[in-house]
Amino acid sequence: MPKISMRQAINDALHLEMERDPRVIVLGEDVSGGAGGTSGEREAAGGVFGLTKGLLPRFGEDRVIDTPISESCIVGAANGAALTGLRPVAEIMFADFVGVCMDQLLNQAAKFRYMFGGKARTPLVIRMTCGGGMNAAAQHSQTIYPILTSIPGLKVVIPSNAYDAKGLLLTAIRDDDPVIFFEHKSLYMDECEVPDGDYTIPFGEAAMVREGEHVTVVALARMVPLAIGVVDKLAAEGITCDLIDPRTTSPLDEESILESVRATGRLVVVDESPPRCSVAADIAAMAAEKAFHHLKAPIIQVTAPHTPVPFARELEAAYLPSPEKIEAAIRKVLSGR
Amino acid sequence: MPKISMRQAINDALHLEMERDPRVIVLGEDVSGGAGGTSGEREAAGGVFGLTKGLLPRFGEDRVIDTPISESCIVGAANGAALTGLRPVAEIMFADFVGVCMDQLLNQAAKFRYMFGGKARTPLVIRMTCGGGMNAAAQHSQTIYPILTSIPGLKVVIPSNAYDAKGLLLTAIRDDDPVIFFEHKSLYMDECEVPDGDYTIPFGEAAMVREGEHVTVVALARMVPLAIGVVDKLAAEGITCDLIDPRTTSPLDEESILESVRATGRLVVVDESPPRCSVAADIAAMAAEKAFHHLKAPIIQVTAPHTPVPFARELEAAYLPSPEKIEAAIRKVLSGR
Amino acid sequence: MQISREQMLRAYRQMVTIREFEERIHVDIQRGGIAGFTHLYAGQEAVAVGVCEHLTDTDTIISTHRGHGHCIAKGCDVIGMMKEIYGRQDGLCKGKGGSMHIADLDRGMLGANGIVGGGPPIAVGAAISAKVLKTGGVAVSFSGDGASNQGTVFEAMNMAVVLKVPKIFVFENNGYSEHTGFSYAVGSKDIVRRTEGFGMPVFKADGYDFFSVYEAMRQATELSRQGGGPCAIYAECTRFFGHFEGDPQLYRAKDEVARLRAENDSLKIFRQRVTEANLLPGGDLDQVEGEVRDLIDRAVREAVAAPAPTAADVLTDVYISY
Amino acid sequence: MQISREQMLRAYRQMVTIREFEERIHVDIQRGGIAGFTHLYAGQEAVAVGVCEHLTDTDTIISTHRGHGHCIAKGCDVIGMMKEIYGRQDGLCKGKGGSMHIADLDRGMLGANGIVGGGPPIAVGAAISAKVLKTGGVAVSFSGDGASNQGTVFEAMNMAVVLKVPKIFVFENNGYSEHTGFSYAVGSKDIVRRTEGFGMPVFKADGYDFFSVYEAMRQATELSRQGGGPCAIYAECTRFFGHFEGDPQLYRAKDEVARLRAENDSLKIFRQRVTEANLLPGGDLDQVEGEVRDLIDRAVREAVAAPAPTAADVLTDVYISY
Ligand SMILES: Cc1ncc(C[n+]2csc(CCOP(=O)(O)OP(=O)(O)O)c2C)c(N)n1
Ligand SMILES: Cc1ncc(C[n+]2csc(CCOP(=O)(O)OP(=O)(O)O)c2C)c(N)n1
Ligand SMILES: [Mg+2]
Ligand SMILES: [Mg+2]
Repeated sequence: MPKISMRQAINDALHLEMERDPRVIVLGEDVSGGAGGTSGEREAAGGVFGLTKGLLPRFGEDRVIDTPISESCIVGAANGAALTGLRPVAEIMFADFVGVCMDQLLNQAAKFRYMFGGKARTPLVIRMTCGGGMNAAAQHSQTIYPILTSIPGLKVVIPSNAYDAKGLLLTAIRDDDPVIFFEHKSLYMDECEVPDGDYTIPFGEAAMVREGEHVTVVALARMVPLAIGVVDKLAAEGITCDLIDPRTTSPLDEESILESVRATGRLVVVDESPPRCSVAADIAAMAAEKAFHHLKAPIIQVTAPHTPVPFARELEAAYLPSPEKIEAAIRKVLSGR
Repeated sequence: MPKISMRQAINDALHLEMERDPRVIVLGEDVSGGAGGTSGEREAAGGVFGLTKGLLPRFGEDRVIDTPISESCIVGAANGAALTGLRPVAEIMFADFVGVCMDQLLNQAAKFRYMFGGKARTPLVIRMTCGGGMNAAAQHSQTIYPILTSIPGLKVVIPSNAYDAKGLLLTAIRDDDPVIFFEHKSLYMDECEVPDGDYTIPFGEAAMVREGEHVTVVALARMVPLAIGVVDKLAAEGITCDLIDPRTTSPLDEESILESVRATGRLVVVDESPPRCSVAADIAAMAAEKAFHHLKAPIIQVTAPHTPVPFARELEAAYLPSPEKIEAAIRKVLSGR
Repeated sequence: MQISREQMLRAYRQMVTIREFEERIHVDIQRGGIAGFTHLYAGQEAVAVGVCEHLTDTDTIISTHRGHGHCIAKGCDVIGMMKEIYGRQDGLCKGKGGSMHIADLDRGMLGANGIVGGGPPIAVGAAISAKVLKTGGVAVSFSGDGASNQGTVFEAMNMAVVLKVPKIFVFENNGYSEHTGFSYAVGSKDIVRRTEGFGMPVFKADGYDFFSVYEAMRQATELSRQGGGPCAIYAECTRFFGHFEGDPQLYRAKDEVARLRAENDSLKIFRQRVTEANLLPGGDLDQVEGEVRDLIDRAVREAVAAPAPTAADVLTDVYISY
Repeated sequence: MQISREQMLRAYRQMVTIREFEERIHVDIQRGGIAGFTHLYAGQEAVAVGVCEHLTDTDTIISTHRGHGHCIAKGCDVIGMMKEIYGRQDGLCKGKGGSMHIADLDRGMLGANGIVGGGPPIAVGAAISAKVLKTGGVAVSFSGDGASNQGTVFEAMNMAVVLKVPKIFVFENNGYSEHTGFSYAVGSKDIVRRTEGFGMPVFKADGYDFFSVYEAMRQATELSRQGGGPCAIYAECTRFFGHFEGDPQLYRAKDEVARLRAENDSLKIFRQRVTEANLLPGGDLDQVEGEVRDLIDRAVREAVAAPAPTAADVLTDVYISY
């Protein structure tokens, strides 16, 4: 199988699904680019990170819609289109920008079905780039998914590799509920083997990335490759871990995590979000309620600190969870203290 | 001491502090009301729940500012005023409406100081009504504070009674950081003894509402009076609880909670927010890490379900944590299972 | 203007239904049977009905917190609505939404909306659907004078023009947003000119006169259905009740409502117009009124008697699958 | 127009400083010394400087993602800025903000801002401060043609008019928002008329000509400082570089930048104007250019040599107290 990047995998999924289902449309800022430009080059961008490249020439302006900078209206329009027969895939360029369109997620998309007594169908996907590692500073580096995971009515997908990204995105577009699809910007160029054709990965099924005996490590997004490095390194020492990537935080595959924790008795949760009301806390609390009697040590969360994301290389490197911090947490939980 | 309602207590605090400090201004929709009306009655509202009544006649239009329906600009203006020498107290009518102004909280107020290398000072308070109990349905009943607690740079205050509300609001207005002040709409008419004059309650200091031996109960906002009822009832049976009201979730008084949990070995966290990435999960996870060795039973969270807030009386009553559910949780945690 | 007898009668029936529905709720709410926040539309009937008389189920509308009138005009079942407002299990939204969230997607009614300014961006999406799926439909949003200041509404206007979608913005200026007058909150005091500045035509209508609104909407749909892009309708009107039930209306001159009820009642104006021009006999109108009163009576009776939802209902309808 | 020799020289110095600062970063960024996203302002100097020449430290401005020019024009320390962009511990924001978040509150510079449309509401607040504290100051926001479509900007315009605060909205139309042309994204293709629709006067300026912007801003401050409420300035201009460093600019005609650099360079236009009218001798301008080049050299040298922040710095400056 060919190795392709997560960026390519997502782009492939968009092509595949737009080809298969004429109701799928894509909208967002510069999803093609070039409109109103002086070069006449109609697809001048294909998304600022190139995720939507090739869609405009293939599917045309009716289905690949460049918008003004108006995120509330982008998400709102996706909501309205979804309610009326289309299957929109909207792009919010950076997840941090949910600030300017939160209402359409929090109070609209998430709640239509419930408020309307089960009669609404809102099959939409909002894609957004999240996470640190590119020195993009406080307003372009946040994870944001803890906030969206907290909102009943939304589904939240956070792939950690190209293979998962493609399969999860195809599932997302075919799903009849509103799905927020997070793409970690530092993973876009990571490559792995990805089948050419169509395949889906169900929501709410964690990936068991590594299997082991001593500790359960749960990690998300870019923390997964970091954790793989640590877990593999420790395996050489004879310390083996279950490494679980939930892949979707809403729904969350509680059972896989609990089963593992019941076996290992030790849990480390790794995420690059700040600590308060986070996905790491959420998973830790879940285990502290549902696997308590199997726990042999405190549940440790490895997260960013309770600060905004800093700019300078040295600062951001110190801010993000590192392999060293993950390793230290695993050793600590093993020590039982 | 006279008994007054939480509404009155908040109104008193606003009067006191505006009197004391000419830099304090109030802004929001209908904080006075009547502008452009046909009756000539210039203060026709004083806030939709009457919280800002009397301020306009006393302090004038320069300092009591009615705004158009433009929440992004209300919070944005509060941010800008705070950066330039005023101490704004803005009102967002319902906490649910943070959706339309989240950016000014998430990416602006919370981050100025950090992004600007410690040079900004943003002494602002955003007051907002939150919570259920009034059959106000999905878009007017949310707690929202879990989302804001997750944001580094904000402080989050959630009083559960009139006395705390007054003291905490005075602290909030005098604080030099951005503070989000949540007022539970179902507590507005609850009365207790409140001193007339000036007093403050520090942030990050929980209130020990009841003291006991067997279980630690942490509850927030309207859950505090509910929990008091349950705890007092159980005390008659000889089951005694520490009942802790954190009062501020950011900063959170971890020490008081941990100290209690270390003594009782059992923790129930009660909050009416839905469960995912919630304050309840946050506190449970904190204890599962920091008081693990003292825990004798699973940590139980009593929360709303992972659904929007429903409208009908019967539905909302079933949705919100009830005394029965709190009691059941305490008994369960006591059983150790 | 071409409008048949049947259509006039239907329009009148719709307007009377809205009026009677609201007057009845205003009374019943004081008895405590209705929970939550309720915003009544009575007084503005000519706008909702004048607009919706041009629409079929293929067309979509999205409403506001003050949604009953738009719902009825768009064809929502009145008994289902009443049950919803009473929070009943067989209400139009199973008692989960209530007054502020009544929707009926089969009727193209995308919901009342408790967030001021929430609707117009959503309607832009519905207009995109109409364009992409070539339904021939238009998407209509209703917004008040207060909502007209919300950023989302401006964004929607600009984006609708950019995308040239069949989207009609209806601005109902009833003079107030909650307790604040229009002339204070709209800086320019001129919604029409501000809207035109976004690059779309605005059709002005007399919000008390069904025929005026009907004619404006005729022009609007003609333009938008034929690919002419978005446009707007602007109508001044009034609400006969307070902002919400319980509002003491201190901002309003004491005699304002009485005067408006006397001089600017869209039902009276309609009746006068059609009877004076001999378009419809007064007896037909009387008959409609009687029928509507019966319907509302029945709606309340059924709503009061209908079963309440159960605790188990809380957990359903969050997702299609999870 | 009254403008002294000294002021003209100072203005020219500011413009040249912006230009040299940006040209230098454009080169240095390719060497890998600068991290993160960087948006260069070169080409638009006449706007920032023409506006800020009317302002003192009592006045406030708020900027955008493309903030270097506004910062320099408002008097931020150039060496501190360069250090910030290099992510240094003694940068203007201690290396925590970087290019997109440079601020200097003592200079009345309320920050570059990475959120498009984030600034104008904040500037409304600064204008409220000016009014309430009677500082005599004005608050200025800069927004691009792309930002002009963001709901927050519209809200700010309406609210500023309602509150009649000394707020000046500067719209810099450089033809593009990222990869999308102005004529596509602004539905009406007319920012001036749209802005006027909000009820405030708009002063138009030639964004390549310092003197034109200076004159427009003179009128704007005259109006706003004297209690006349908000107003706007509209200037067409261009950026000489891509949207961000690394942008291949496929949306732009191949010769567009070369032509604009030849014909619409605000520095050349300034020089021509002042020398032809014998307002300043060319030698004085040459001298300024030399001095600025030295300053930028020094700034880069110092920035490269400056200490990096440490891990402990991550945790400071979140709150004043917690
Ligand atoms: C985002 C948001 N802000 C504020 C409110 C509270 N609110 C509800 S209705 C209303 C006034 C709306 O005025 P207008 O748009 O003129 O509609 P009308 O009530 O006159 O029908 C306000 C401020 C809200 N529901 N949503
Ligand atoms: C809310 C938000 N949406 C989108 C972006 C991404 N973005 C950054 S700059 C920009 C274009 C801005 O165009 P314009 O306002 O014309 O300013 P210019 O870049 O031309 O100076 C966009 C879309 C952002 N930073 N914030
Ligand atoms: Mg109104
Ligand atoms: Mg631009």
